[in-house]
Amino acid sequence: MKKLINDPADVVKEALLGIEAAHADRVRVDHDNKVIYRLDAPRQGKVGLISGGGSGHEPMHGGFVGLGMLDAACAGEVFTSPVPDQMMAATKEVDGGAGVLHIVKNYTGDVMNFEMAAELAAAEAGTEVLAVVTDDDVAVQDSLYTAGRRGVGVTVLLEKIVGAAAEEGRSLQEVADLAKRVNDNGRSMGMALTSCTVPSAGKPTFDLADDEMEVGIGIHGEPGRKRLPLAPAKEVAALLVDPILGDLPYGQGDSVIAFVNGMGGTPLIELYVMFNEVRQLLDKAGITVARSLVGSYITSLEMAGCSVTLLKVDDELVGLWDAPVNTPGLRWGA
Amino acid sequence: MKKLINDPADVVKEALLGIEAAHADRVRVDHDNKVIYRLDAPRQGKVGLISGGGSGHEPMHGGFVGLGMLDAACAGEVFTSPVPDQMMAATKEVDGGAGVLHIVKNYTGDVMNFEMAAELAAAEAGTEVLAVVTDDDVAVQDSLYTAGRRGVGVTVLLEKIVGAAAEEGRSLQEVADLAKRVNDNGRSMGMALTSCTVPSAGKPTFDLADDEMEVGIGIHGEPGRKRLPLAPAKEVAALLVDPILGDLPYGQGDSVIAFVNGMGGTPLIELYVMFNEVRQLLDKAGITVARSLVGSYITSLEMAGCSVTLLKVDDELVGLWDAPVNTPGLRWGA
Amino acid sequence: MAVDVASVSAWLTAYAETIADHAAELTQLDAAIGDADHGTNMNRGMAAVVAALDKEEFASVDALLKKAGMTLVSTIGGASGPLYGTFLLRTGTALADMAEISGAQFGAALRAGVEGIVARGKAELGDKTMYDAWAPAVDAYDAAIDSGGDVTAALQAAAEAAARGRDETTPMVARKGRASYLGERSAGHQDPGATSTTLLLESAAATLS
Amino acid sequence: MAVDVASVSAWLTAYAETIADHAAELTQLDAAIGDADHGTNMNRGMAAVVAALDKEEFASVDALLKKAGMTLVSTIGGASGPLYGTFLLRTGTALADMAEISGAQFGAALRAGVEGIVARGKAELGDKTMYDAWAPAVDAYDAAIDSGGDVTAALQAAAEAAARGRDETTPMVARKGRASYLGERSAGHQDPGATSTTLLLESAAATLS
Ligand SMILES: Nc1ncnc2c1ncn2[C@@H]1O[C@H](COP(=O)(O)OP(=O)(O)O)[C@@H](O)[C@H]1O
Ligand SMILES: Nc1ncnc2c1ncn2[C@@H]1O[C@H](COP(=O)(O)OP(=O)(O)O)[C@@H](O)[C@H]1O
Ligand SMILES: [Mg+2]
Ligand SMILES: [Mg+2]
Ligand SMILES: [Mg+2]
Ligand SMILES: [Mg+2]
Repeated sequence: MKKLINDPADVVKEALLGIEAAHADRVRVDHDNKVIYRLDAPRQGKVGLISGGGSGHEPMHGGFVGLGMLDAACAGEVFTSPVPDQMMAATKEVDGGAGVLHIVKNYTGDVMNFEMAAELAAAEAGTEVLAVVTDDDVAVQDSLYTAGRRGVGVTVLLEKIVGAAAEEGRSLQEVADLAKRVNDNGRSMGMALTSCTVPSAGKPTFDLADDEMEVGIGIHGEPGRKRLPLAPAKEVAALLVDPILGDLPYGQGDSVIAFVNGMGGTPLIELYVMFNEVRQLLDKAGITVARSLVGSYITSLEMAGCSVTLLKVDDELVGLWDAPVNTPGLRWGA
Repeated sequence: MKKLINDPADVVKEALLGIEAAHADRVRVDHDNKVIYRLDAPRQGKVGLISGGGSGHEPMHGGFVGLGMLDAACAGEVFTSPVPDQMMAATKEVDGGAGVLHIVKNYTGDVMNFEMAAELAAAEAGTEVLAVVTDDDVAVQDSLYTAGRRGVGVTVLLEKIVGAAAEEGRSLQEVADLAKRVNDNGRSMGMALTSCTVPSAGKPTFDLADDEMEVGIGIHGEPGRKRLPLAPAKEVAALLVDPILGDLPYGQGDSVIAFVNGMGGTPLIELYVMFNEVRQLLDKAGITVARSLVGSYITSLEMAGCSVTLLKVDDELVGLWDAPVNTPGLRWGA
Repeated sequence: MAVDVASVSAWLTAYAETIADHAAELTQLDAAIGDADHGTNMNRGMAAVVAALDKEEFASVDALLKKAGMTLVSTIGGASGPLYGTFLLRTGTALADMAEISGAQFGAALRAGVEGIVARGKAELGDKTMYDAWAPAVDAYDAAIDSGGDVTAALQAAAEAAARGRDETTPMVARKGRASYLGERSAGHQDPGATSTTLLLESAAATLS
Repeated sequence: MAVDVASVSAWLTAYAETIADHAAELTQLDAAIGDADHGTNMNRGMAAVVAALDKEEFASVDALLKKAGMTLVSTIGGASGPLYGTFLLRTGTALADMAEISGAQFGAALRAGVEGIVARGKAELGDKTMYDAWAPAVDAYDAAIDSGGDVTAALQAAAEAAARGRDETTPMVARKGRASYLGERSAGHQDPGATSTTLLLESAAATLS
């Protein structure tokens, strides 16, 4: 295992110290609860936005705390959802009287822990809590009889858009409805060239030969849906974009935010090569790229690979996307 | 070789297409000359800032084109400095009457090609050109009898600070003097956990055993100054920070911009762990972190590893650092 | 028979040791069809339980189990935190205010705990989860008690049934939890949660009587 | 003897082929003490030279060499682009306006080219660069001409001297170019530029007469 870390058990703790030191102008960290707060939380009258999940996906979620995005992010152990105590603490802390929205990625652990926290927070503090569960990964079959689809790239776009709506002063119900609408209009799919290594496990989660790739992976080093021979970027783009386009479906005349995301170990130059391919596929399908995002925003430790997320947008969503945001991971207009 | 690319010979061309597609709101690309321009270049009366170098270091330099930073970036082949034709074209294009500054990293190839371009541009178009050569890498011995030190992390900070000064309307000579001052006050050092693979070479530039690291590497996959057993982040931080501190030297009471940079294959969570260590070392040395930058800004393809850059700053430099910048790779206040 | 504070405490302590011994194996199972953290998760949680038990004297089994359950909820996270946490909380709640705990009562409490797992996780038999070990285990326990067995015998039967249930998860295609993302590719791998459940019941059989 | 448009064109075309054959080897040498692109660089440049020569008829050797030099400058980049480009440009300039080119004149032109390399790169003998192959090569050329040899013999001598110079770079500690960053670790590796220089002179000996 080759990582810039000390004791594997201390990775999350030490990364939080680093985040606090690097971004003290915008966030503060509750190290006991492992929660990253917006410096000026709670904001009176503003709906509080909380997300969280296992660590190892940086900048998500802690890097998205700040003006126009999250009020707090709960950091779990690497790839392990945080515990209810963290979400409860965060919920109470960011409640500015307008209620709190939990943004939860659809993983059994995340959903259950957030549920327990919401139950406890409502009982204890009387805070009004709504939740949105993101489930945009088309690599997973959507079914009532399973855990359903994973929440992946759409979560980033959703946190930005819903963050802008909360900043505008919309009500909890409005913000929650908007969150659901964003999730419903977004789809993602990812692939890996290499596995990641969970620090405490010490070895790669899966083994891939030099001429193989995993298609349909998630963001926790879960093996993907299928193993295929290594392919050029053009084919990889089609393997990711085609299932997305067919799923919502997206079609001629649609406008999207196109998001090409790196998994952590893939450099930007490759993401731009991929974006060029994705854009050509969208052109061919008659889909307009209203806005784009290219970079490593929802990662899986040092995994090499990428994911593609498309979010169908209208003027309202584009306006919210363009609104000022000032977080360590995403910043413009402020 | 596991990369998200098509033909290795097309990587730079296709990445430029991706950059243009992703950032058409801020930059345009001359694909024949492989130059990325600020959308509104030339700016009349503003000193034009040009940089460039081999590709594979993204977001540097193309990602730093835009308001408050560069006017143009010339993209060479992977790890190969661009050719004079590119710099000449860029020099003529961004000249708004106030002259042009070439920001050159100290590599034999970069220096010679920029020199030829400046000679030719001066002869052909009469454009006034000054150059600054960055050479901040303390891993390399500073000597009159060698090629000298490499230009690495300081280049990023310099492009930002000098970009702000040019945006203010300072003269070519003032901007060049400032650039020299920034370079003189900055030092860097880097290390690698893994090699990178040049696409056209197809295999790793060097081999590292699972329990080894290279200390004192550059940004082109050049082997480092020494190979050491893999060490915890705390020791790695000391290996990088100590030679930097001793070199300028930096001391008690100094204020710095502290920059922990990822080499391309290292995820953000590890960079934050490193930043936590670096900050502690600076605390111990009585050095104040005035501003910080943590992320992968000057990379070496998919190399895993990091570099540390310290830039001694006064109020003027901090003010220029804080000034608005709007580029694909670095953005705030705009 | 004595399902009492001392023996339940011994049970959880023994389980913590077993988990520490099997952590790498559980993580390896989770790597194959999940995210390579189940051993680390359980180990972190059970170490916290042991620390909590060391710090406090418990007046009753239910107080002890609730404390242990809350500790798991607060320290594990992931899927196993709420599931094992809820299991212990519900088991404890079912044993509230009992001066002595009979074999049948303990069985009813275990069943209440397992119902808590189902309430939280909505797993059904055959979904390839820890429930595939728990369901046959509580049935076997009750059957052993019904046919006159004591707690030790019943827990022995439960552990054996859990082990069979665990083994049966191998060919299953997962429908719940992280393994479900793999679809057909999840078949051929033993479920990590069913494995840790079997260890929990084996520890129980070895310590409770 | 005829150092003329046809033979110089044949020289550069033969060199392009040699470079294509040795590209991987040159890149491998560059990987050890540089950035793994010297073969790719030279190959890209020489392919462009061949394409440029195919497109145009040249009236004189100097026009051809200048075109080839400009093409290298415009297509290689890195250290080798300006160095090899300058070499050909200066060699061409030195041959300007010559109806016939004698062996001695060609030698003087080569020396002017090498002086261009030094003017650009400031390398000295022993710096572990291509100059360590060039310097003995032009000396050997002149010596062969002085002792009555023809162009072929002189180029043969130059190529042999370059090969010896190339071999001598192996133990050297680099003081110029990218290899200098390695300090003592650069010793024990043959310089890629000295290697491509030797190939250039070997191609010359095989094609010019
Ligand atoms: N819905 C569910 N119901 C019951 N058990 C479940 C459910 N989802 C997951 N599990 C169990 O949890 C185990 C995984 O636990 P763990 O790896 O600690 O959490 P995570 O999946 O969040 O990483 C699985 O092996 C399975 O037995
Ligand atoms: N200052 C110099 N003078 C002469 N030759 C040099 C100098 N610097 C580098 N070289 C030559 O250039 C070769 C490297 O060329 P190349 O790999 O194409 O460029 P780069 O070093 O820019 O990647 C070296 O092997 C060396 O022979
Ligand atoms: Mg997990
Ligand atoms: Mg190079
Ligand atoms: Mg797991
Ligand atoms: Mg090279």
